[in-house]
Amino acid sequence: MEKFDIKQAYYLYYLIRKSEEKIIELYPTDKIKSPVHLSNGQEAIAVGVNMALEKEDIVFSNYRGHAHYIARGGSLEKFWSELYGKSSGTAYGKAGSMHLGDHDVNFMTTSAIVASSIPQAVGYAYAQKYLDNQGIVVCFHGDGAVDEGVYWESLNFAALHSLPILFVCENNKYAIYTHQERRMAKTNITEKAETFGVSAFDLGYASTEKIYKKTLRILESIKEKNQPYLIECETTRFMDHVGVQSDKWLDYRSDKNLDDAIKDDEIFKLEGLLDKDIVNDIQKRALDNINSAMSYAEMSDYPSEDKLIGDVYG
Amino acid sequence: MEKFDIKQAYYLYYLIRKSEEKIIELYPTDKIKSPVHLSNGQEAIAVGVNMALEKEDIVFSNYRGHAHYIARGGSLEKFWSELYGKSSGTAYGKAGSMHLGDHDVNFMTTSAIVASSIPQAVGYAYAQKYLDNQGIVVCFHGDGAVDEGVYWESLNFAALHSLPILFVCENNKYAIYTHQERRMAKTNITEKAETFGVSAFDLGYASTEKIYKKTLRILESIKEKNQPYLIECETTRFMDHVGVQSDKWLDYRSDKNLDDAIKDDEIFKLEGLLDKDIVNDIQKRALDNINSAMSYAEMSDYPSEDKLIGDVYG
Amino acid sequence: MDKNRMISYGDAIYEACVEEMKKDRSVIVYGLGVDDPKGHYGTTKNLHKEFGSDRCFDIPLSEDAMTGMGIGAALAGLRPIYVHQRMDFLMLCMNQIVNMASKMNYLSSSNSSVPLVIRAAIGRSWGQGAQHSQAFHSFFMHIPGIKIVAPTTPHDAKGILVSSIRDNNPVIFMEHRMLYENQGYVPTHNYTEELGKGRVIREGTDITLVGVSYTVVDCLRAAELLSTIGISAEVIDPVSLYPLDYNLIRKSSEKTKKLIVVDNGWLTCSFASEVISDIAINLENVKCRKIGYADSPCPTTKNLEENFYPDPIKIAIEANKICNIKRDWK
Amino acid sequence: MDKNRMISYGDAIYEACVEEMKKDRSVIVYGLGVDDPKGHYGTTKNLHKEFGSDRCFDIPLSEDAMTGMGIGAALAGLRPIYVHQRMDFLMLCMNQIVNMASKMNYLSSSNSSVPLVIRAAIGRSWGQGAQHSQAFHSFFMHIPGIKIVAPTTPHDAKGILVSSIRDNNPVIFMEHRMLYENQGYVPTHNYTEELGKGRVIREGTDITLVGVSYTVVDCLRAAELLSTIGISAEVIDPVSLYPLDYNLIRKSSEKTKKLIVVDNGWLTCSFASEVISDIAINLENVKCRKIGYADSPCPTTKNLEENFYPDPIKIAIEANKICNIKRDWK
Ligand SMILES: Cc1ncc(C[n+]2csc(CCOP(=O)(O)OP(=O)(O)O)c2C)c(N)n1
Ligand SMILES: Cc1ncc(C[n+]2csc(CCOP(=O)(O)OP(=O)(O)O)c2C)c(N)n1
Ligand SMILES: [Mg+2]
Ligand SMILES: [Mg+2]
Repeated sequence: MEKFDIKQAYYLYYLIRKSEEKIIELYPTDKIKSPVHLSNGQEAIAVGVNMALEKEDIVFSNYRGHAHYIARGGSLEKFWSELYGKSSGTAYGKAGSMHLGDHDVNFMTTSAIVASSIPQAVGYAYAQKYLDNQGIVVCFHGDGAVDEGVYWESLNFAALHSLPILFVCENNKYAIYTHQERRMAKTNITEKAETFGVSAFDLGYASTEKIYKKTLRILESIKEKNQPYLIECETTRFMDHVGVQSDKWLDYRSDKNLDDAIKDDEIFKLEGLLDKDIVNDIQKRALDNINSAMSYAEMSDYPSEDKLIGDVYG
Repeated sequence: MEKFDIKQAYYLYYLIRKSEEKIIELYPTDKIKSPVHLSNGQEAIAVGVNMALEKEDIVFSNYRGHAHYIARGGSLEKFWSELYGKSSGTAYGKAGSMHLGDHDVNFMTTSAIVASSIPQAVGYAYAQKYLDNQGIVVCFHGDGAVDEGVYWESLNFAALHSLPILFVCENNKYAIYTHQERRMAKTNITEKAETFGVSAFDLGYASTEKIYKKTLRILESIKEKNQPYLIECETTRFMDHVGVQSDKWLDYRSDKNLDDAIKDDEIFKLEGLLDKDIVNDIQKRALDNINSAMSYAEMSDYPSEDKLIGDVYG
Repeated sequence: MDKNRMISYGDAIYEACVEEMKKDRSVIVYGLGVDDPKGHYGTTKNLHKEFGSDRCFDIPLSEDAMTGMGIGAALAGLRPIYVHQRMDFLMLCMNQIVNMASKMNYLSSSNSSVPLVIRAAIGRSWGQGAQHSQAFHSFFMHIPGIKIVAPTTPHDAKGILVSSIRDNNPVIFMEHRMLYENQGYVPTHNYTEELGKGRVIREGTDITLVGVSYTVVDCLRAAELLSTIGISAEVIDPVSLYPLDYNLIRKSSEKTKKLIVVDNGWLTCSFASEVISDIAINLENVKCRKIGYADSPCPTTKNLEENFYPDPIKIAIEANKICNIKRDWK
Repeated sequence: MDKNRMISYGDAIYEACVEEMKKDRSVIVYGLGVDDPKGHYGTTKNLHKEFGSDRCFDIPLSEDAMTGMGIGAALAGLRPIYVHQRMDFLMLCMNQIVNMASKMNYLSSSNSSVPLVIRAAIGRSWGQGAQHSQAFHSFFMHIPGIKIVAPTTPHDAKGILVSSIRDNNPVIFMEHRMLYENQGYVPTHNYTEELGKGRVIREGTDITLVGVSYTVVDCLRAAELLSTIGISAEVIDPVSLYPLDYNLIRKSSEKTKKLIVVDNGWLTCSFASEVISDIAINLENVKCRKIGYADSPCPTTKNLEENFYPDPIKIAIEANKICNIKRDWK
């Protein structure tokens, strides 16, 4: 079992948090050319899981993918350029925040249709097994995705073919403003998964370290036992579903829960585990990286007009 | 608890069996104008469940619906006319065997797309509850339908809204020629249903009487507790998936299982419970009814040409 | 009756809904977020409070089952309205719409009609990208047994929604995100608009422009531009796409002998193709053109997105070309 | 090379599949019943025995996930072929095809292509009814990022399937149940047909008939009938519907000045509308007509079903009418 690298965890956590804070800052200027679904509050899952991955593993995420992409080690230059709608982005700005994708880090193009990448992740895992490739597929999804029938079709197929895939359910309890209990007769996602043949663990509100360690162990099990797994992590979305505002004014979820979660912010816990000097160094490094990526994006060109009808066919 | 009316059960069973045997006999003449999916071997479920229903209950079935329609007390004249493609059928012959439907007996138009009537049944149940109507919805489906994601979406919604619906899974183990174990990582349909909030019972290979009694009890529970239920009945399809032949020659399922099932035929068990005279009477009555319905159908007209584009809009 | 009562397209939809819900207890509304604080651009706002949570309710993310559920409820005599935040999500509902809803009346020889309304918004607006901006009216026009409407004005939005709710068939009610805020005259009383009737919303003599939903607005602006160089464009809002008021478009095209269909979607096998083929079959010597989305998914970045969509200038340039009048804008 | 080697359409498909599976281990085949004793009209028969059950496998009834699965496998470098017993079932796959497969290449700036073939059979034949007989080529033509082919002859079936498998894009391969038994010359060697190239399969001078899949056969028979009254019909088989060989149809229409498109589906917003609108936009004075399914779901009973479909006689009568030659069949 590898040791948990707190510095690296804090670096990634801080990098994600500050990147999204920059987005919040910048958003009113309209320089960012797409809707954004922020991960604030949910970063522990992205950081913990991604730190456990190998280079050859493959990540499927969704429209709420900033944290996953950054934690995966994606290029900040491409990330910011894509948000700016620039040709130096992951896809010339044609994809935007909702469709990040980068082959350099095995980060698959994300979708804004809930649950629609999940069967793709399963198919990718089928190919990995068929081709005898090493990489394991990791598929992040929300609790809302679990409502979709395709989710259960996908789990069944993954179990039927004993595929090397880890599903990671980021349960922030909400699909937009609708609580899980208003959507599911039973909210026992892991129990359901077990009856479909996927071994599943509910980690509750877990620390980055716990998520990291559990993921490591499960990845080993996947390799040994050749079977799919699911982990469910509870978490809290700090901001509105989409956009850069708090959604407290909508008064649809109890303030207390949200306030408690914000008070309980994992980023401060990680920070508390490190010397002040180290924290300062890490913060500086992260901010430098963000700033230079943003300048790079600022200075990049918009895509040329011919890009509109380029790439339609491969 | 109402007593099980063996005579009525045998009458319905015999009526269904002989109707389908007539179809087999007639099929080579090409008088029947559509593919047929026979229920031979599976009749106990149709008879047991339907005998427990009240007039106001609503039945959803599928393309393998002859037994359900006849057991529900549907008109043999309309049934045969529809198979003959005649204007006196349930839908002028435009529907055919795969799409039987008859409002007179609350038998909803069936679909040839697997599982596609299931959410409709749930919606009907929603309306029944909303309108404070008495009738409970009964939804027959195969084990193949359970593979579809929409099945789980439907169960979830039924449980979430505590709807008055009974799902009846006719598990003949096959979807066409594919065994359940080749399609499902876990074949525990009732366990899955329970995790989705639907109380479920696996009756195994049950007699008509057992199915009848269990259905009666569950219908009472539905009324009392206002919640959906599922019963799963194991059964064996005697014939090919579609058409009027045996499918033994395809050699995809063990002959022994099929032979045992045919030897174990419920119709002889019911017959054995009755006096010979009564059996003769019932058989004669059933055959008379079938024969007169067939003559009626024979003599009816084909639909007029304007029926082609009639009924497209309501 | 206040002839000057201006309300928004979104409010017109809300009003139609409330009026019908008051008149008829069988009308229910459901969809993702319909009872949330935003109430789908205000169109469903607080309906659950006014009519109860069994008449207006949120649902799980289960588009396939929820479409079937609505069909089933309609078969039982309700008149459900299923609201979608984006038309793109209808791709998850195609089996129930195409294979089921459209065929129930036929297969039941008119015993089981499906009075279901499916509201769906075209999501276009800044940066919505490839999966939140699509319009699929051409799909639904293709399928017998379905009706589809696409009102542009608040007035038609109200009247045609009332008619759609009362219609005994599955009706796709196509909205457009960029129309919700548009203001227009809407009577306070309850009224209907006939499905299958279009409108000439601007008269002209030189060329006929036919739009769909938001592109009707584009056509009107193009007509303004064209008028400055002396070209008189007639603009048609079909309102209802199926049934479609072919006669109205034929009459106008017969008069102007020039037709541009500005579709609100891709062009191959489209509404635009349909209208032009109808003209080609039934009239002679009408010059026809189509304009629509670029032949690509919708890009997110602004400068490409602008080129992706039709706009008044593109329309006016094309119109000028086929009118062949050698004048030019300065 | 045996110039007289006649094999069936079904066998031609089988042959293309086997050849490509032998050449390229990344080609896999899956779908309901592909490894069952009947092997989808023989087209997949025993592939699982020849190539192993990881290269040819049966699946659960989960069309939505199984489409996404194929896309995912394609993203990982495989070339999956997903086989459907009926095209109607594609309505369950629309989200993955329209919202996902068609957009992956674009959204990944060509890093993630989707070399997936989706084979789907139009189920027409006696009594298949409303849900087992539909054709949806017009839907797929509408969506950028998807290709769709519909071969009619065994020769094209083989060549265009080979090309479809090698193509780096999602290709819908539309088959027709009434074609599987048809015999035709098919070379033994491995060859390709270019997607986007159509064929004049019968030359003529008076009128152009364009079919799709099985209606090409209807057109050929109609041409025979017409020849007996001295009308010379040119028959075009587009083979590939998107990309479509517009030029071929234009050239023929320019020559004959008369065009009937006989679609294999409903007519509103259809392939037929598309072709005729293209002619209307690009040529002058071509008389155009469309023929297709009746404007209803497909009825089961024989006498109505016969009227539902286009047939050689209907086509010939329409052709005779627009050729305006005052001769008649006895
Ligand atoms: C198929 C589909 N239905 C509805 C939507 C609208 N929508 C976008 S995000 C979202 C909530 C999804 O919730 P969850 O899966 O829990 O992810 P979260 O946003 O909480 O991270 C919804 C309903 C969509 N994009 N796709
Ligand atoms: C959505 C869909 N997929 C595939 C088919 C083809 N098909 C027809 S019946 C059938 C088997 C269904 O099995 P099951 O639900 O167990 O019912 P059974 O026929 O055994 O009664 C299949 C795969 C279909 N009609 N619809
Ligand atoms: Mg969530
Ligand atoms: Mg079965």
